[in-house]
Amino acid sequence: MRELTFSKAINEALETAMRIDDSVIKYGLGVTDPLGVFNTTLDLEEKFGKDRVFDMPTSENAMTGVAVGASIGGLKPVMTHQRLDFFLLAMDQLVNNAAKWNFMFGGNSSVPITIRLIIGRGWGQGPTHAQSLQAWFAHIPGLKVVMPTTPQDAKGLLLESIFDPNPVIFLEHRWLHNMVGDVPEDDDFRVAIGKCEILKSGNDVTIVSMSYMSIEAIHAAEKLTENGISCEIIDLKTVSPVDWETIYESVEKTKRIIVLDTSSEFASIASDIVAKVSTKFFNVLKSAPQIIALPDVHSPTSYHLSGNYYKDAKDIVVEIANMFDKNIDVSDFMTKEHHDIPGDWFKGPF
Amino acid sequence: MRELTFSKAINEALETAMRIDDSVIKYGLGVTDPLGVFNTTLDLEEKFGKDRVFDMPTSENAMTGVAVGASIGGLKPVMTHQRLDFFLLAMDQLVNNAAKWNFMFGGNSSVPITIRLIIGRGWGQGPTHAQSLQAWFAHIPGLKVVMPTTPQDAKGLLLESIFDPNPVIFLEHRWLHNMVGDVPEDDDFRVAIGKCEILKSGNDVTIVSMSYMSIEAIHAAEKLTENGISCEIIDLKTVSPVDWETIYESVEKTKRIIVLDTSSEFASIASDIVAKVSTKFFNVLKSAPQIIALPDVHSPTSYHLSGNYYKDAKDIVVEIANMFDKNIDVSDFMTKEHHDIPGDWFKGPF
Amino acid sequence: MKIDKEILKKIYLTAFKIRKVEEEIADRYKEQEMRCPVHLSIGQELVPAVYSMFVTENDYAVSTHRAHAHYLSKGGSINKMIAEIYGKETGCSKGLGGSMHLIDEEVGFMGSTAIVGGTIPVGTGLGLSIKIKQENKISTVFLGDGSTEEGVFYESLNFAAVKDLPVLYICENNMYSVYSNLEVRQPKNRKIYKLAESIGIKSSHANGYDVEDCYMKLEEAINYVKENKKPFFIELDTYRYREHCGPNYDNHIGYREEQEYKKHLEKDPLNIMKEYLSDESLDIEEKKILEKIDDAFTFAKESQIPKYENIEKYIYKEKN
Amino acid sequence: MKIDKEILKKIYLTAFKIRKVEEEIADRYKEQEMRCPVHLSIGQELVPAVYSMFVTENDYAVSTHRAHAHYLSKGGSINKMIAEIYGKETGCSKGLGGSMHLIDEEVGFMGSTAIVGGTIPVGTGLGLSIKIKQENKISTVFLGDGSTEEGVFYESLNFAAVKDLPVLYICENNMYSVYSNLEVRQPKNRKIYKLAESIGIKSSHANGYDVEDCYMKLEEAINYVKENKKPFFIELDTYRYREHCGPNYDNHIGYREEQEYKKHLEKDPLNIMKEYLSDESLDIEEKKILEKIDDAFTFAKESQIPKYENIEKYIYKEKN
Ligand SMILES: Cc1ncc(C[n+]2csc(CCOP(=O)(O)OP(=O)(O)O)c2C)c(N)n1
Ligand SMILES: Cc1ncc(C[n+]2csc(CCOP(=O)(O)OP(=O)(O)O)c2C)c(N)n1
Ligand SMILES: [Mg+2]
Ligand SMILES: [Mg+2]
Repeated sequence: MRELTFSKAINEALETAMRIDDSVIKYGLGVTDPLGVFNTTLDLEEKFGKDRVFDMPTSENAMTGVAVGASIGGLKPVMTHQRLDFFLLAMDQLVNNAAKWNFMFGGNSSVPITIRLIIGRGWGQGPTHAQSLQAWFAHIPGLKVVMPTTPQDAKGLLLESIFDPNPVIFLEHRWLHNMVGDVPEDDDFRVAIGKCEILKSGNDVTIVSMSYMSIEAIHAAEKLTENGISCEIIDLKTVSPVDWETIYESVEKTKRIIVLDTSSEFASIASDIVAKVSTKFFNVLKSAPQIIALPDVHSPTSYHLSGNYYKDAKDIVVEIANMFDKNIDVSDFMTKEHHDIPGDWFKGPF
Repeated sequence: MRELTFSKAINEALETAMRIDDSVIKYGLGVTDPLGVFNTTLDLEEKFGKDRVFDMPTSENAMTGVAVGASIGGLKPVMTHQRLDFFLLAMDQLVNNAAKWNFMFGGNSSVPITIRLIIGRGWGQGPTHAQSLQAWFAHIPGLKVVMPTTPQDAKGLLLESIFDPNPVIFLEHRWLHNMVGDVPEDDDFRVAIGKCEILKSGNDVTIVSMSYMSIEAIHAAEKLTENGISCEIIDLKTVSPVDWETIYESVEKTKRIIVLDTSSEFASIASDIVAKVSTKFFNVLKSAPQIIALPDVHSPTSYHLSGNYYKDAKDIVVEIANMFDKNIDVSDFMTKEHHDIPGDWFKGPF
Repeated sequence: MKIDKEILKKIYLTAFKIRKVEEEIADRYKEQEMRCPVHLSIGQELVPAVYSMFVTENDYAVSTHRAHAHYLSKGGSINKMIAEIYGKETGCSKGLGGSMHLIDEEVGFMGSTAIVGGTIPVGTGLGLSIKIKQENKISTVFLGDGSTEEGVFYESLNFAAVKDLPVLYICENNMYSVYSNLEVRQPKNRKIYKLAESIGIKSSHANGYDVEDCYMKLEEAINYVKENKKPFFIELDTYRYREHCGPNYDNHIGYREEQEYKKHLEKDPLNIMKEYLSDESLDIEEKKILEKIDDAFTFAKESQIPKYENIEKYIYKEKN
Repeated sequence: MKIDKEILKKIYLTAFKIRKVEEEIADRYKEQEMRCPVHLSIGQELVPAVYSMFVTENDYAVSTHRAHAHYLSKGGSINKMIAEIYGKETGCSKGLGGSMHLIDEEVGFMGSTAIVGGTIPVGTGLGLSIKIKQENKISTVFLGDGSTEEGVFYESLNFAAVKDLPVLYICENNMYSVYSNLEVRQPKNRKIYKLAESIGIKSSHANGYDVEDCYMKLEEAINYVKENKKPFFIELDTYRYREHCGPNYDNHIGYREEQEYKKHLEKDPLNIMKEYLSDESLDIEEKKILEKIDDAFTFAKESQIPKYENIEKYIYKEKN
């Protein structure tokens, strides 16, 4: 094992994929530029040439259709968009083509493409640079939707996504790019799509979480442990298809659930998980299931507004304490100088 | 009161809106053609002229942005798309502009547009002509999403949508167009957005439903009444924002809930309603909440497959009977010659 | 006539096959067993018939909602197409797609879809794969005049031009998008092929009712793509005889003049070719084709229906 | 010089105002109180400054992520803009939008947004409203070279041409989209204004660093739209001195040559105009402007912060 940042882990996955399989290609705005999409695409053009690694016109919809075509022609395209919001231009090609292709042609042809989308947050990203639309993608049959939290999963899941015969939406939370974590030495290390992971076992309550919110969950669980509440944290990793078995087993044990989501709440992944658990474990649950997600409001730009908009470890502690009719003081828990950056490395503007 | 078809009710709403307000304009593919979008736009061009009623290039995204621009310039555009699936091309303008406009400019400017989308079903509409994406629209803050069931609501809600200062997605289920129902004589008759309606009161279970599924719910409720189960049917009418109060009151009374949805289940409106009710009425519910929606699979084209894919009154009866540990025989309940048409009036192909 | 009679005969017979398949669909549609929308190409057979002379199964093609003719001209199986329209397990898309979603990868027909403009970038991406894999083939995108109004058309051509992709865009201009005439959708006097040229792609125009013009210009276009490994755009004027979608005529409903239809019918390329060939051996060949068509309908009707239990397995392709 | 000195002075002072506002933002950005992305127009001031001579508050304009200059040239309030960047309640968008989402409807600045190409159809739709309401104004869409790669650009121009809408498209071609040079995005030797012309819109081209050329061509363009009530597209070559987003220079990071930057700096229109005018009274005017800018920053810093409790009320506009 060695320590890598999340960005570097992604860069390694891309490098490995392109090296072991000539059919992997990589394109997107900024892929060949000096910043290399937050360092994730650095050196790829040099190593694999301009044919396989390239910048593109600002034409999100056609370039998604181009990926579909290239993939049925035998390539494995990996696209990137610097913000999920920009990819709204490509919903037609994503849904009407990529997601439906294998189905509508009766399994005769599938679309092995990977689309990396970055979810923005902080430093005034505001309404057009911070959307978190995993619920949209997960609502569409035929897409796989992956949201890694750790550098290890970022690498292993990206490799698995690239070599999956189906279209995969790979969602990177901007606040994870500089997080550091252990990553196996193994060059072509894979993490299975469709499996979640128990980040921490516990007995009293199941926290189901995803992406950056799992980091907040870890902090919250520590505080809760100090206060005698033992949390089991399930990091979803794949939000479609969901690994229901692992969630159900945990709920069966803890009999309580709270789901954290990086998106706004209405018709979200979180609401679906709560719905499924409520339907199936009606007689098991000891207290009402809970959700912590963003309000059904766009992300406001102002520094003075975003602090209340986003949820963090404190909110989780308070909500879980409530489930146990406890009161835990969080007044000076996890307080940082600026709420709108993940750490000092983030200097804005994006 | 007089009887009108759903289509005619929409046609009347458009006629009224354009007559009482010069700023209302109407455009979309087929709006001026001999079939007038399933008869809903007949005669409008003649009455209000080519400036205000027009066909358009097949440019869904730009034409949505044009509606945004026209609306901030003082018009009230009403667009139509013959299938919701086609509108996937316009998600950028819908979400990044229409839905965010009022918010991102701090309430300085709003976008009073109405977008009519038709949800296809039957006669082999298949994977690209039958999507029901209300969950997508409802997941986006800033949009209102309306799904009328009756001709009366079709007229009253469309008028209300056109004159609402916000962007409204108005979803018409293709199987409702020829349904007949009472519509008030009043020319400018309105139905409030954001209010659901109790189509039938009952005591034992709350059926929350929308659009065409409410028709199936009515049939199911009759059968259930015969079998001693009294259903309360809530027709949502607006799926965003949801009229939670009415739903909550009903659940408080019946202590049981089943939600019907015309879309696939994962991260749907139905799952959100079940999640909210489970969270808030944990101690009230007497049995597990249920959902009847489409499977997380695209709509198959073949006649031999679509019968099982779509859900109907029978499925509702069986599911609700289960809640009460009853067994109701549905073997010859509501059987029709062809499952893939709403009635004899529907001769295909669209 | 600059075209060799043997070649013309082949073209005629391909066009004949397409027309007769389509007419048979139209005739039997009222039996209500083909329960899906169908967009027939009757009147538009010449372009795909000529096209079929210049490509092999090795080349790629993609198409639109109106794809029967393209599928057949590329060598797609009649049996599988008709079975697909009947929603049977033996259909080219196993009944999941219907008339609007055809595929036959064995002959390079890579898919047709029902979203206007939807396959334009897909065919462009196939061109990218050819280029990157350095294959010796071309990719063809069939498209209608209406689809050129979609932004994705423009974006795709721009990309094909930037990257020099071996893609042939064949635009069949039948003057209508559903019931809408070109003039309510595009600026007057703007020629689609000129527009393509100014986006950055070499282009030409031909009369899709004139077999010679069609032949020469398509040959030139395809050779250009093959030799230069660059994109080419060709616009061909054509006409559909029947309604936009469905089996009937619709000249009476008011969006176009009966006269316009009749004018085209007089110049019907199939009649003209047949007359010019005045070859009695054609009758035998025609009969063979008609038998094949008949067999295809029998095959379709007798084929097994798909099982609902299986449809979930088409949602994701399994890893192998 | 064909431009009257008084007019030139106005142009100069508008350009000066824009540059100084931008430079002040750049200088103070490191204080980390403007916590949102900013795309500065330093180097690109001439086009909006000239533009401001031909329109009134009655006309409409929309713009992009790089909108400060357009907002100011249309007469937008400096105070409200700076307050917006500081995320204050007094900002033109009440702090919800930040630098990338500016609006000042009182002066006809109808909104700028951060999605590339996103306002092109919006400005086109404003043109439609002008036409239908038979108003006496024009709508201007400011756009960058990169945005012309979006399908929505093409779709919008097509529609404006079909409907003869009074829209002026001003394309500021600064050769880059973020760090990408035109040539990896668009076919070589294709001129954007020629493309617009072939889509169906009258067009022209000017040197955005040459005040005379800029003045003549913009005047011509705007008069054309006003008189003919038809769309017009003008492409102006320009250059940004600083990084794509943020306050710094970025000539060292490797996507463009320092030399290119210097070449433009030598021809800097502000320096050239100032030299040509050689008018001492300018100093007084400049000082006034600098004071206003200073005041704007004070205003912004001292303004109230917005209340979180209020943000839900911006989700829907209430019926009145
Ligand atoms: C994105 C989208 N918009 C609208 C439609 C409805 N529609 C189906 S076919 C068609 C006409 C397309 O015209 P053209 O491209 O000229 O093809 P033709 O039917 O003439 O062969 C339209 C508008 C659609 N299928 N997809
Ligand atoms: C749809 C979309 N794609 C990508 C981006 C990222 N992006 C922001 S600005 C920009 C460059 C646009 O270039 P241009 O239109 O020439 O404007 P300039 O920045 O040069 O003023 C890009 C690609 C975006 N904001 N929206
Ligand atoms: Mg056509
Ligand atoms: Mg630029």
